[in-house]
Amino acid sequence: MRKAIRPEEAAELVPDGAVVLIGGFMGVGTPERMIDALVARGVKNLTVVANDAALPGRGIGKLVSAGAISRAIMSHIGLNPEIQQKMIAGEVEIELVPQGTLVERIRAAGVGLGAVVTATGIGTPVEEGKQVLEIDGKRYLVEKPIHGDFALIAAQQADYAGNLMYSLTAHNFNPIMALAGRTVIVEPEMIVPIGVIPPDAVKTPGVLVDHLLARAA
Amino acid sequence: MRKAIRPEEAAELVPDGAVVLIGGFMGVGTPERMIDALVARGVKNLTVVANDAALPGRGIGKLVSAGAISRAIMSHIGLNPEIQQKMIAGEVEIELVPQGTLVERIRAAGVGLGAVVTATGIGTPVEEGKQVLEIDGKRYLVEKPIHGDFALIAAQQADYAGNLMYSLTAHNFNPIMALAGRTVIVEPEMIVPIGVIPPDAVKTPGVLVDHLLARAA
Amino acid sequence: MDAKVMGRPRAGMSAKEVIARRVAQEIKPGMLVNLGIGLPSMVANYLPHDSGVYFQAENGVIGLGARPPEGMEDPHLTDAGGGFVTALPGAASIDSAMSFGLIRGGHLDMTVLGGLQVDERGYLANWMVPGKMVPGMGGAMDLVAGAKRVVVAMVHSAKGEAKIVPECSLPLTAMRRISLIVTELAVIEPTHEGLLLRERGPDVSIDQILAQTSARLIVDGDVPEMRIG
Amino acid sequence: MDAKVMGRPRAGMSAKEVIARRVAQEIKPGMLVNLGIGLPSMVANYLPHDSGVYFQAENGVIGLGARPPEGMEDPHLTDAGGGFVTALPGAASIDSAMSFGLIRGGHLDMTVLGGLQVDERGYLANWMVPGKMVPGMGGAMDLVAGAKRVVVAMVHSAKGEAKIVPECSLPLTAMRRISLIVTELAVIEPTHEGLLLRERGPDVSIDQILAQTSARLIVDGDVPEMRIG
Repeated sequence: MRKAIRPEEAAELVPDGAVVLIGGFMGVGTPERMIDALVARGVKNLTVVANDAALPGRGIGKLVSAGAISRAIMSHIGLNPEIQQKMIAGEVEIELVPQGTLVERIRAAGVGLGAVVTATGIGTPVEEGKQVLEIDGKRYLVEKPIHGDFALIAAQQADYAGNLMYSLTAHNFNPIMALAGRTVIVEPEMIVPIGVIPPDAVKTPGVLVDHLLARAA
Repeated sequence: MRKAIRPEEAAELVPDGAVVLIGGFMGVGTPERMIDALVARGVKNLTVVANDAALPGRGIGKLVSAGAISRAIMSHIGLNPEIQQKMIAGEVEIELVPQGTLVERIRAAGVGLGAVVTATGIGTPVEEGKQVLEIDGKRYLVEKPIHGDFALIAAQQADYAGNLMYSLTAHNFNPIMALAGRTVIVEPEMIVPIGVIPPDAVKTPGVLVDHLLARAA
Repeated sequence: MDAKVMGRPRAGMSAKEVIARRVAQEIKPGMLVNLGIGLPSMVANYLPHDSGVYFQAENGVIGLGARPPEGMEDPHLTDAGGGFVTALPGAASIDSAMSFGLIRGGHLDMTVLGGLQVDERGYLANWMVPGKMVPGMGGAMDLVAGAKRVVVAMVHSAKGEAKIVPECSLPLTAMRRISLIVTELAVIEPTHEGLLLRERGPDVSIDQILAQTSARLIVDGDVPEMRIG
Repeated sequence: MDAKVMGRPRAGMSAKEVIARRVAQEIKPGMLVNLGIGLPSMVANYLPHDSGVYFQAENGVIGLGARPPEGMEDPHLTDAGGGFVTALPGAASIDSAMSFGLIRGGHLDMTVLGGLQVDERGYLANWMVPGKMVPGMGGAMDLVAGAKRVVVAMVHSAKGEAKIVPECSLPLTAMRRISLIVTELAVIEPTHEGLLLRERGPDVSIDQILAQTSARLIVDGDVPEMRIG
């Protein structure tokens, strides 16, 4: 059983300097209230692992504007001019990772695999400095798992056992990140009593979830 | 749109000598009518990739009894004395694979990864003849993907777009195998019109599915 | 499908419309197709409504439909560019692991992407201009490495500079020979012998194509005009 | 929970009951636990009904409950041994990739497995006897490699032959030091210094334990008796 906590309490759990996996794709499926609470508490030096930097004023964009991020591992930052400026100014260090490789590196961390072996990135700047494995005559990159100290997850519905459901394109990185955070904090739109979500509808089993955010007052 | 076909028609698609991924765990979640049709058509020399050999008279056990299998890649055969006898008699060649490695090797084939990098099997007979990769001081086996010419899938519900839902412990290997068969044949308990299964309830998107078996008459 | 557009005489077509119409012809019923943002996304406008094509948005939906009517937008149903979309009957929600599993695993029949450069090897560069534009590769590298067919939809040259070049000077997206280049001037197929000129644009001569192409093009016999509009 | 069993005096307990009762004490509320088939599966009988423990069956359910009443079995809800089970409120269906993702990824708090041999390094052999029994490893290798705690529940010796040995002669299940051995005679903790004798079985002397153990045991000070029943 997970007691729902307030966003301010959840934000207190995340120390400066933490590696934080954050769900969302262009701000869709991102835990906005959790991010607001992190900005309010003035968190600093986060390493944020996410698909993208969203837009200024939305989702991860708010953390960028607040100067809370010192390092980002993302597949795309092109729609957030602010993070690009900070990158050029040397304020944010950015590792760009192909989207499919990014989600598999997070999954590998979550499911206990030692690496991801993918052809994506071969012959491109992504290959630089990485081990190459030849398997049956084809070349692959060995890409390392990405663990998070925290995973900040947006879900559509949770029960008090922590079981989660997601909606449409708000799934994106959320179900995978829920596997890979040492502490998993979930912001559901709705929390229902245990027993209400049918077992077959559960996409993230509750055993992975540490904290649920209480409904907005 | 997929037109539902009869099991006999589906069995004609599977040639002798094919590599066949078959869903199920101790016969739960196995496409029984498809297997009956394969036995009836007298298929031979199959390589069967599955979690286990079930029991005589059930699921894959029927293929074993019919002498349809010449090679098996499985994690467990202990509850089927018949396949053990055939193994000892040299009639069936068996590759034993740890269950978690087996499902990831099938997944790797399905999602286009070059290998699975896992610590499972290190220091055991599973390690023999395999490449070992050291990553951050820890040793891992490099396990190769397993593709199927066919995947034979049991589902609870399908729509005519091929979208699939599964039930309880009848999920097991089915959703993963549906990714990794060059031809995917599904035996659903029920087929509903397109539009009836909500997008969020789909566990296997229909684009992966080639054929649906029609309801039993 | 926009009847006005479909009926418009080709003389009045923009370069982008020519490209989008020609790419649409590559898409067959039942295919799973990913359209990149920008010009590639226009391709969907030129397919018949009942085409039976499944569009995938890499952010997680198969069976993507058009923009919803005003007031019926769902904040949880967007395309990869963040724009509101609808779900067609038979649509499926997928997470990013499944989405890229389909892409990398060869389940995607076709991707249509924009391009900065394509070279004689058929290699594409479309994700960065060092020192200028570093937006990140997003899903482009997986799409080019994994899709069954990769169609590059782009205007033929940029401000007088050729985009179809002997060898890409920009960082590659993947070391994979793409399937087809469609521009307003030409349809070009990269083959293991080089870039084969397949079709000319409407009222375009071979000389006009060669003049805007720095790569060597193979011109083999008669080169028919695109049949669009 | 079976009241008759819970109330039975320990003198009348079978070896297996002693083991199952003692292992049950290792399980704490909220844990995610996998019980192997056979003896380990008996452990669930000795937990309070409201223990808040989640049992995982590796074939795909979290929140496994007891066998259903006759006539209420569901052919799609079984444990890893194929026996009918129920789902507790809050249960989740998972596929084999998720099931073993949880196991290998360190999300499983404890697995309880049978054993053929455990050695002084704390290594377990429990899946094959060359030339005799080759059933396949099933999920055992992943469970031992991945679970946070691995508890081996087994009778102390087999037909007079020691199972706790200097070095396993049977093929290993994993090169991982397991967490605890529970037999009817002893509780033994593998440490980096060797096998530490933690507890004696009911009315069992240290000499009796040593006589049935071929591995070196570390006996450090007082060794208390198990507190069960």
